[in-house]
Amino acid sequence: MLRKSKRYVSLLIMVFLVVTVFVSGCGQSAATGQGSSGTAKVVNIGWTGPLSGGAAQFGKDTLDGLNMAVDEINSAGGITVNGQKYTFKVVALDDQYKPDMSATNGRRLATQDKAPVIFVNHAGGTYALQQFNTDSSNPFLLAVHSSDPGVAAHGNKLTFVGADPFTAQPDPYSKQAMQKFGKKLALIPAVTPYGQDWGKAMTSAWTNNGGTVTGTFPMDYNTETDYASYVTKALSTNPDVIFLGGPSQPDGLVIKEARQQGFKGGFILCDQASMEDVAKVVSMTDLNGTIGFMPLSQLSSPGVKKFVAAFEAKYNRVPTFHNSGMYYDMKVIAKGMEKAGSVTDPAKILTGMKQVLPITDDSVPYQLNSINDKGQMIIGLYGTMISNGKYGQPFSITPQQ
Amino acid sequence: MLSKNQKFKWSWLFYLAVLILAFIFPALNPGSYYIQVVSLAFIYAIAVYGLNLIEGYMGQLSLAQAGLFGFGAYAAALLTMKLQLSFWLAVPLASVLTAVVAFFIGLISFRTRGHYFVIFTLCIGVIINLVIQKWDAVTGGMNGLIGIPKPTPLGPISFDSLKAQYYLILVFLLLTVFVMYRLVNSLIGRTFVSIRNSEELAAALGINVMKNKILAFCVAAFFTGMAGSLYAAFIRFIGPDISSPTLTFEFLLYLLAGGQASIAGPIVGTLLMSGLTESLQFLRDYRLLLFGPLLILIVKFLPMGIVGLIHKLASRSPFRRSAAKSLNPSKTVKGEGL
Amino acid sequence: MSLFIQQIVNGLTLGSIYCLVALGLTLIYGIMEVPNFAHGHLYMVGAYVTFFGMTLYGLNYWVSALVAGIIIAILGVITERVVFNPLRHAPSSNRFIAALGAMMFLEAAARLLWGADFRSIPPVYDKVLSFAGVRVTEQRVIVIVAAILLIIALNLFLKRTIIGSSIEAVAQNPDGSSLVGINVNVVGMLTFAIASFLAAVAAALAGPIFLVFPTMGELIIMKAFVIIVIGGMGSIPGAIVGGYILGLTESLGATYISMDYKDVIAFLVLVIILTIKPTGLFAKGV
Amino acid sequence: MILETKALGRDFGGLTALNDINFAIDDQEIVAIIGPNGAGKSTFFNVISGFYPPSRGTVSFRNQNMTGTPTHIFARLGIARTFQTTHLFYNGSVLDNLIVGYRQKTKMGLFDAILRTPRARREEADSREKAQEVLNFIGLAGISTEPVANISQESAKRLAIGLALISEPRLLLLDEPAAGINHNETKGLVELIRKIRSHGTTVCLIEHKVQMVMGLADRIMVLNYGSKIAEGSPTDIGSNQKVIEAYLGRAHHA
Repeated sequence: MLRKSKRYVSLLIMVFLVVTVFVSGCGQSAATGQGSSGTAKVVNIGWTGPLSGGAAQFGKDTLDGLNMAVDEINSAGGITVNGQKYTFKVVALDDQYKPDMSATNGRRLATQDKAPVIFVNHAGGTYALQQFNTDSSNPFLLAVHSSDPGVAAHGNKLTFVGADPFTAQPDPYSKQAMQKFGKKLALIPAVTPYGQDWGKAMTSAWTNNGGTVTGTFPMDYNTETDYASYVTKALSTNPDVIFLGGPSQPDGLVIKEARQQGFKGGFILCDQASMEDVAKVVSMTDLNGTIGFMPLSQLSSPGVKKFVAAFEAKYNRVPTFHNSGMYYDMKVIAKGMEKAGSVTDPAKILTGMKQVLPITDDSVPYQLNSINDKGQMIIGLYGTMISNGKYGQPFSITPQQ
Repeated sequence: MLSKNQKFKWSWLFYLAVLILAFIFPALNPGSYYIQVVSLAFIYAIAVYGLNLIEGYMGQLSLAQAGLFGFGAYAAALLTMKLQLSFWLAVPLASVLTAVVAFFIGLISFRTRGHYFVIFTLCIGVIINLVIQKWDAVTGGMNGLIGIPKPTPLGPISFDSLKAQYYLILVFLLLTVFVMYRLVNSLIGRTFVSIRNSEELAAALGINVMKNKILAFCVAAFFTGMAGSLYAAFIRFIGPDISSPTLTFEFLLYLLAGGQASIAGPIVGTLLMSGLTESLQFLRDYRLLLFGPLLILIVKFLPMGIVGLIHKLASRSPFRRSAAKSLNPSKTVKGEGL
Repeated sequence: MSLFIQQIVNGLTLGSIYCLVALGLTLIYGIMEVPNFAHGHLYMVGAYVTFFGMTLYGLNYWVSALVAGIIIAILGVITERVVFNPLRHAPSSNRFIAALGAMMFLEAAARLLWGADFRSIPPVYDKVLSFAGVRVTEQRVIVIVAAILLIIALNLFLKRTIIGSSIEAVAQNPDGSSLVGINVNVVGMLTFAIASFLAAVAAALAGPIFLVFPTMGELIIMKAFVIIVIGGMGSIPGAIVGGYILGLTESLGATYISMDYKDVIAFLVLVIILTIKPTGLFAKGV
Repeated sequence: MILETKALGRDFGGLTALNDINFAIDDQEIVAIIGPNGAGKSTFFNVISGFYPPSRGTVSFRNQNMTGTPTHIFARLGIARTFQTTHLFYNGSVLDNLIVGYRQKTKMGLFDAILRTPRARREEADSREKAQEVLNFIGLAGISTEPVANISQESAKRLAIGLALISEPRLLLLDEPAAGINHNETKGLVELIRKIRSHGTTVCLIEHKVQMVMGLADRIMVLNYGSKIAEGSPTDIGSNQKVIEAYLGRAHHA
């Protein structure tokens, strides 16, 4: 009997634990989307991405921007297409960064929720969704937020890539870094596909500008526990500049480690990292000579100011570039729907989107130039170099059209 | 164990009904989302049948299963993409290759026992995963392989539509269930179970324990590899993640929820957990929070899973009560093996 | 040459952390025969507790580390009571599965409560010591020295105290020791407490150098398992030697062999060792 | 002579568990091995049934040297054994439990099982028939469909013996067959062992119940501290001074 009662005690404790965490967490999750108002019809906008698992933060970052865009459009009364008012509702599904779950979610969003547009923020999910987004039964526009040039390269007719390909960045970065520090570059790219492609692009840009590469040390930023041995090895090749291909905080630790081991040169960050997050783990003085994406909040254009203020008001924190991506993508999509006169036909919507560009007013944080025939949007983005412990002047990294 | 007794007729009727339901399911027009979910669950179920054979019937907890799944998927993808083999050749070939790999793994890993075996196989799984990640020249590295061809048409039957793919996967699943059913109800299946219960007694009865373990592992790997190759042809994009230990843990959860050492367990568990995962979408992180304790609770209170529970309830009638008791595997721990 | 010494220092730092985590894991395995997959996640929670101790409550670094140690020790005991103790007589694969369940729970809970983003414990001993061309931060020296002190303390505890020697007695013979009046239950809880304490302190030591995030435990637990299998599951000297060997192998392997296949090397070594000797290098008993 | 050991020894770590045992078992004999706890009886059993390789010396079975032979081959050559703890397959009925005992005599492979070839059908029918036959022999035919988890300790003992018998061994090794059963049941068991011998199988048993052994065995070997201290007929052993001392000496220490 004693044994039996013990079992129940442990059962109770376990149930208690689950319930506790459950309840304590439930308060945090806010409901997304809005109900329809008045005579407006609701168009579902699909989203699939990581909301749990290791990449959950990245997923939530992009989703926040999308939700904000939709809320803004809805509170302005929605859009008018052929005399009918429409509002939007975001249906977000978690795919844990797994392509098969992205595919399942895509099917669900397309058939159950009749979403004409589905957002995705990773290449694997994009490839899985590209297998069926053009099926005649339930076509949908795949809106990808990824700077991976691969996602636009497969000739899928209904793919819209709402971020610049990163291939535009290495060249201006190389020029800036070489001018200030010298011609020797060591690379510590991430082992992810994205990181490796970045490393290759960086290498060719650097050598095209007349520099030499002292060594490439690919690192798994997600599983490596101690970056010191990589830094030691990279520094042993005596570089002037080090390229880092990881997410923000690991990059920050690598920079800190390099400074502690006596490195005086510059750093180039890939666009997976945002400087403002890097600065959370390493001091601005240590960051002197670091080149990367200009933090969104440091730009002074009216569009940026408006976006940053609105985002801070809504989420109570300063937005990064990742927060803005799906925001302006959604703005373009809404305008494209109005122009195309359809909220259901993805091909028409994409054509409409092409027609509403360029957008240069303050409704979006960046200047949106055009969408090319691969569905890739060309945006006016900026890089910067940190010097004297401050962010420097922005320089343009807009790709050649 | 199943033998000729009167309970059989009822269960056959039930299984027939389930089978008919599975066949008419797409005709009910549930929408491509549900067909997708069920198809994927079927694919995973095939892999879980593999784990069921090796862990459920044989008592050897192999954590290399996702590695084998990934191996099968990459093998099938490479055979169709690089060698332009037809789906109908690539799938059996990939499955056989997986079994061959498992043969060599088994040769070494079954020298270890108990926890060492579990950790050893986990390491094998990790190594397969790491090799897939690092060997970009063949596997595409972290990029994975994109654009794996759809199943080749079989004469006039094409597999372009989702429904056609569903039936294709269903046929493979039925084949798996059939083979497993035949196997575990044969003398060979009894031999496996005898090894689970006591390796010593099995050896004393003249059973070559090592040979049987390797046999079960290879058969399990064959089906796991087959599941992997079906996955490749169905999702048409594969990345290193499909060989990560996390997927093995998911297989394990499916198996335990359904009930190990039963023929219905893997499919029941996989469908149930896939359904739960989908229907709990709104819970996001909480869903993962539930699965851990669920695993512990199952191990503690429902060691034979849902199917075991149903058997237990069904046998609450006075004369069958004892049979249910005998389903409790904690009674079989007299042996030295796992 | 300075590259070599620098890498030795890096390897020793990493090895110290591996050691402390592996020690707890091997202790638990030796006493309870539980392959505690959740051990790495207790390490992770320990890092978070230290982090919040310092940032939210403004505690001193060492106080936070101690608090983390105590909280995680309690959490460890709860895990033992709730998850493992009821499965004492279940087949060993069930204990393994239960450990996986505990691991999944802790990771999901951490992610839910604290988010998935990287955090970093504010550096306290950030000064760089420089000698013979080698530059080391104070924190790394602290990690190495503290690990050695903890290992010595643990050994003294096991050899010189009554409670400690009863732990050793249970490890050697669980059935016999319950006959001679040692309460196996108490020993079990105590073992979990000590092991979890070590994990949390390891996390607190590593915190200012590494990042804190919900999956940090997954990486370390795999390495710790490699260590204790190499060293023989349940063997304390095995875990110590194995920990330093793996740390040094990783930093030197990355330098002189291959960075790409560095992680594969660790697992491959394990597979080779188990192939030659299926019970590990320093296995106790037969 | 069916089994013979020459200078047989076995060490564990630094400890000698068996030392220089010369022993032989004749055809159709009932031999018993007795000795105080820890005398090395089980080790001896494990060595002659192939579970432990000997550290020194040889075991030969029907004039064939068995050193280095894998365990399952011992069984296939005709040495069957039972265990101290009754290892039964708890899932399933009494009959189910017996069937697997016949596996070593069958040849069916994977594909036979999957395709249910005539060979598979024939062999499964044979196994079942053989199991039924053994059930009758050990006197459990009445409970053949009963789940094993439900049967009495005595029936479990008989079943374990049946499992060893189903492959028709030449030599049957019984590890404490009468442990845990009462006086009357022991009598029944003695009858069964005699019946087994009368069907041509040689029996060798380890037993604590000295009285039972005295009435049953043709010959007895006594082990103490891993060495053979006496061997002979029950009457010889009963009056052997060394044996009495060994038992009494141990008793005094305890």
